[in-house]
Amino acid sequence: MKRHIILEGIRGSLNPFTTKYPKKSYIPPDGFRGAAEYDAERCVGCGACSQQCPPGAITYTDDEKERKLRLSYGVCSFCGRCEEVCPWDAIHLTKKYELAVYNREDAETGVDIPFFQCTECGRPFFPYPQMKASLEKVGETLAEYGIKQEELANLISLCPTCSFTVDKMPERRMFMRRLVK
Amino acid sequence: MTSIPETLIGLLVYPGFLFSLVVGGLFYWLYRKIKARFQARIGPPCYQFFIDLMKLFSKESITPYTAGSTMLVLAPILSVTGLLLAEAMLPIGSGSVLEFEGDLIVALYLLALPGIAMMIAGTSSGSPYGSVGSAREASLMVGYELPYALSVLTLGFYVKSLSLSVIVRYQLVNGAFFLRYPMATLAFLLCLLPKVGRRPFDAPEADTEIIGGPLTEYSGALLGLFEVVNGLRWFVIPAFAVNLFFGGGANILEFLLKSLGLVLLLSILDVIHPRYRIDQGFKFFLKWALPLSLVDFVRSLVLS
Amino acid sequence: MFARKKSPWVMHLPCGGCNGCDIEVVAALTPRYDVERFGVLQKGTPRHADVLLVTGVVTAQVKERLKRTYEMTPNPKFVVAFGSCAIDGDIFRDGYGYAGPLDEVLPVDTYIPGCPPRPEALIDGLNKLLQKVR
Amino acid sequence: MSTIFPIGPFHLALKEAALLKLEVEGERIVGGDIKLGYMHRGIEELATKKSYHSNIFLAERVCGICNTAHSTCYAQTVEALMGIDPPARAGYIRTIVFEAERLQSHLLWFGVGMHEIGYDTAYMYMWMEREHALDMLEAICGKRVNLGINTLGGVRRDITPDKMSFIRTKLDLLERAVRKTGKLIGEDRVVKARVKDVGVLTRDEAKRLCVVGPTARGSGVNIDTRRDDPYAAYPNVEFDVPVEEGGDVLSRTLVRLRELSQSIKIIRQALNDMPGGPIALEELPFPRVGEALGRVEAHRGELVYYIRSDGTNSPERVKIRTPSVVNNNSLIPMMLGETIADAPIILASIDPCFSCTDRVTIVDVRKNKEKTMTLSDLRRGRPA
Repeated sequence: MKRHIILEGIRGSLNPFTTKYPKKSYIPPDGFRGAAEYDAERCVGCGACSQQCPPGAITYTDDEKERKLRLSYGVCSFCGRCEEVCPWDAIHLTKKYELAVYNREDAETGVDIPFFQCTECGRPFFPYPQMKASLEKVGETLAEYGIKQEELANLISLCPTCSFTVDKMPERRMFMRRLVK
Repeated sequence: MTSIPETLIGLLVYPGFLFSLVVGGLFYWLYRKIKARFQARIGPPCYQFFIDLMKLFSKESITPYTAGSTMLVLAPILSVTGLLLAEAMLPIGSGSVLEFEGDLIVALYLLALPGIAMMIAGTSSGSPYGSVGSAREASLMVGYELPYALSVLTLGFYVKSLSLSVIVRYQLVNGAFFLRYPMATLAFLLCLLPKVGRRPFDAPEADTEIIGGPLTEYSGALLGLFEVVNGLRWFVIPAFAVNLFFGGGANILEFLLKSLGLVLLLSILDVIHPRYRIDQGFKFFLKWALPLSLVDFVRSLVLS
Repeated sequence: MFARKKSPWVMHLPCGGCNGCDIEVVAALTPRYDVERFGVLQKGTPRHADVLLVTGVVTAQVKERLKRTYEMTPNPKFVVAFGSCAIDGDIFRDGYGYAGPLDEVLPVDTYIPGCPPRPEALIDGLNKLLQKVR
Repeated sequence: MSTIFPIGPFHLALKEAALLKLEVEGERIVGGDIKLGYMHRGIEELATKKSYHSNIFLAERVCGICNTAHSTCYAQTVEALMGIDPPARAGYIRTIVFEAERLQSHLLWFGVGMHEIGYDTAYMYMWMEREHALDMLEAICGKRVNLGINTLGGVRRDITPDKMSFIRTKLDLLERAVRKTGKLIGEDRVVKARVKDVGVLTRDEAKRLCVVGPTARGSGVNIDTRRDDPYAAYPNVEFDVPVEEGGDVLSRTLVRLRELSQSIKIIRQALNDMPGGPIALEELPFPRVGEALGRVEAHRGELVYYIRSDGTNSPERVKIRTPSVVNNNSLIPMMLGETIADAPIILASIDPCFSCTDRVTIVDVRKNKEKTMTLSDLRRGRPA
C-alpha cells in the first residue's frame, strides 16, 4: 500500500527536481512577458501606451523641456497591452523578472522625449520625434497635392498661440485653403 | 560515585546537553534532509538547526497579554530539564552519569515531561489553537503512554531489574531484545513517533489545522527553548530505544550508528504517511500498539 | 547578523489579491524552487515569523488585520511586498476597495514587482532583503 | 458549552484571507459562520469605469487560479454583445489553454488537499507535476499565472508547430503523473481514512444548495457547462463528464482525478484537429446597446458573466457569479458533526476561492468587538 510513495521517494531522492536558480539564472522561453522597456531610439512620445494601459501604470508629465514617460513596475500588470498598441514598435516586454528593489520609486523605467520649440516664441510645446515622424508619414501624401514638406514644417513648428497670432493668420488661412482643395 | 563537577560536566557537556544538542541537531537536520530528498527537493544545509537556534535566541520574546506568564516560561524549561535528566540516566557508550536502581522508571516518566510541558504551554498561552493543541496532546498521550510503558516494563520484568545499565549489560551478553520481543519493540517504535512529534501522529502540532498548536503564542527565546527540546529529543528518544531494545553500544560510535539507523527509520515513516486525525490516532494505539505490547508483556511474565 | 541571514522564517499574508501571487509563493516552497535550501520555512503564526510576505492589494477590510499582525510579530521583523498589487495596487487601484499601497500601512523593506512575480523573483527578492540585514 | 474556533483570516490552510468561525464542543463542530470580505476589491464597480478591452485584464485578475476561465467568459460575453464570432483557430487555442489551466488548477487542488491532511510528500509531488502544466502555459502565453491569452474577437498568441510538440511532450509527462496520482491517493489507507465519509453532501442537499462543478458532480448531480452549453471548441471534441455518487470528500477527489485525464484527452484532440486561419478578428464592431449573459465551466464549477451595455466604451453593469459563491454555502452543512481536524480538508474539498467571491459584499470596517475568542486574542493587548 505504501509501495508507490516509496518508489516515488527513491526516484525523487536520486534526481531532485530543484533548479539551481541563484547560481544558474533561469532563461524564460520566447514570448515571456517580463518587465517592459522603452526603446529610446524609436519612442516618439505619443503616449498611446499610457492611454491603453489597463492598470494605468504608464503616465507622462510634461515640463519645460521634455515629456517624461514613466512606467511604474509597482502598478504594471505585465499584460503586454502597451507592446500591442504602440504604433512605433518602441516598447517591448523583456525577459527580465528579477525586479526586487528597496524603494518603491526605484521600480520604474521610462524615457524622456525632448520637446520641439516654437520657432517664433521659443516655447516648447510638442514632442520633437513625434513631429518628425508624423512629418515623414504625412509628407509623402501631401506631396501629391503639391504641398512641400518644408511648408508644412514651417506651419506646424509654431506653437498654438503663435500660429493664431495676427501676423501669421493669413499665411495659415492660405495653407488651409489649399489643403481643403 | 562521581564527584559533583564531574556530574555537572556529564550533565552539561558530554554526554549531556551540549553533545546531545549537537547530535540531536544533526539528526534533526538529517530528518529534514531525508524528507526533502524524498520529496525531490534539495533540503536545508546541515548547520540549519543551529542557525535557527541562534536566530531565535537573538529575537524579542513577546508574552501575550492573555497568557499565564509564569507557566508560559516554565513549560519549555520543564521540557528541557526532563529530557536532560533522562539523558543523563541513559548509558551512552559506556556508563551513564546518574545511575541508580529504578532509573528505568524515572527515565520513562522524565521522557513524558516534554508532552506534559506541551500541554502546559498550550493551555497557558490563552490561544484557542493552543488549547486545542494541548487537548490533542493529552488524548494522544493517553493513547500511547500505556503501550509505551508496558513494552518498557516487559524488559524490566524479564531481567528482574529496573536499572537501565543492567538491561544494557544483559543485552551485550545475550543479544539485543528486539529479537526476543519483536512485538514489544514494534509497539515501542510506534510510540516513538508521537514522542518526537512526527507523522502520522503529529496532530498536536498540525500546522494546517491549528497553526502552531501549543507553540502558537511562543516567540523568540522561549520558542528557541522549544527548538532545543526538538533537537534534544531527536537524540534522546532514539537513544532510549537503542539502549532498551537494540543492545545499547559497546562504544560511542556503535551507539551513534544504531541511533542513526533509528532516526532514518522514523524519518522515512514520517515522510510516507499522512496525518491521522486525533481520534484515529488514539484508536490506532489502542487497536495495534496496546495488544502488541500486551502480548509480549504477558510472555515476559511467563518466561521470567 | 549571520544567523538572521540564513534563517528567515516567512509568514505569508494573503490580502485582497487574485491568488496569483499566493500560489507563486507556495510554488516557491515546492520541489522546483525549494526555498528551504536557504533556510526559509513557512510559518502559520506571526509569533514565529521574521519576514512578513504580503501579497495582494490592501483592502479596507484587511488593513486593520495587517497592522495587528505586524504588531504581533517579534522584533526584528521585515516586510516584503510581493507583487504589483501590494506595491501600488495594480489594476485595482481605482476601485473603492483599495486602501492605499502597503507602505502606507506597514514599513516595507523590499518590493518585488510582478503580476505575479516568478518564484525566482521571490528568491531574488529574499536575497536582496537579506543583503540589507546587518 | 461551545467555544468559537476561528480559522483565519490568515491561516495556513487558507491560501487567502477569510475568517471561518466554527462553534466547537471539544473537537466536534456544532455550528459555524463564514465571514468573507477581506479580499473585497470592488471589481464589479471597477469594471464599469474601464474600457471593454481593459476589462479583460481586470476579469483575469478576479482570480489568479482560474484566470483564463474568467477572461474567456468575459470575452465571450462581450463578443455576444458585439455580435461576432472569433475565428475557429482562436476557439481551439482557448480550449487548449482552458484545459491546461484546469490541469494546473486540479493538480494544485490535490496538493493543497493532501497538505491539509498532512501528507506533505504527496503535496510536493502534485506541485512538482503541476510545474509541467505551468511550463506548458508559459510556453503558450508567456506567463505562468494571469495568462492574458484572450482578447476581444480571438486570442493574442498563436500556437506554433514547435510549441505544439513541446506541449505534447509535457502532456505525456502529465499523463504519467495523473496515473501516479491515482495510485498515490487511491491506494493509501490513511488517506482513505481521512477522506472517506467525511463532509457528506447528499444529492438532494446539493440540489437544494445549487452547488456546481466538481462539488455537484461528486454528489451525483450530472451538470457540466462544457457539455450542456458548449463554447469555444468544445462542440468538436469528445470527452466524458465524470460523476460520483458518494457526496463525500473522497468522491469529490475522484471526480477531479478523472477530470484530469479528460483534460489531457481534450488537449490532445484540440491539438490534432486545430484548423488554420487567423487567430483574432482584425476589425471589431462596437458593442450594441443591450445585455448579454455568458457562461463557462470553470475549474470549480459554472461561471456566469452578465454584461449590460449602454453604447459607450465601457460596460454599464458587469455581474459575475463565480462558482465559489454557491459552493461556499455548502460548507457549513458539510462541516456539522465533523471534527476540527476535518474542517480544513472539507474546506479544501470544494476548492473555495475567496478572491472569486469577495466582490459584492459590503465593506465593513467596524472593529471586531465580539466577546468570543477570535484572532484578536492572539494580540498582545486585548481591546478593552
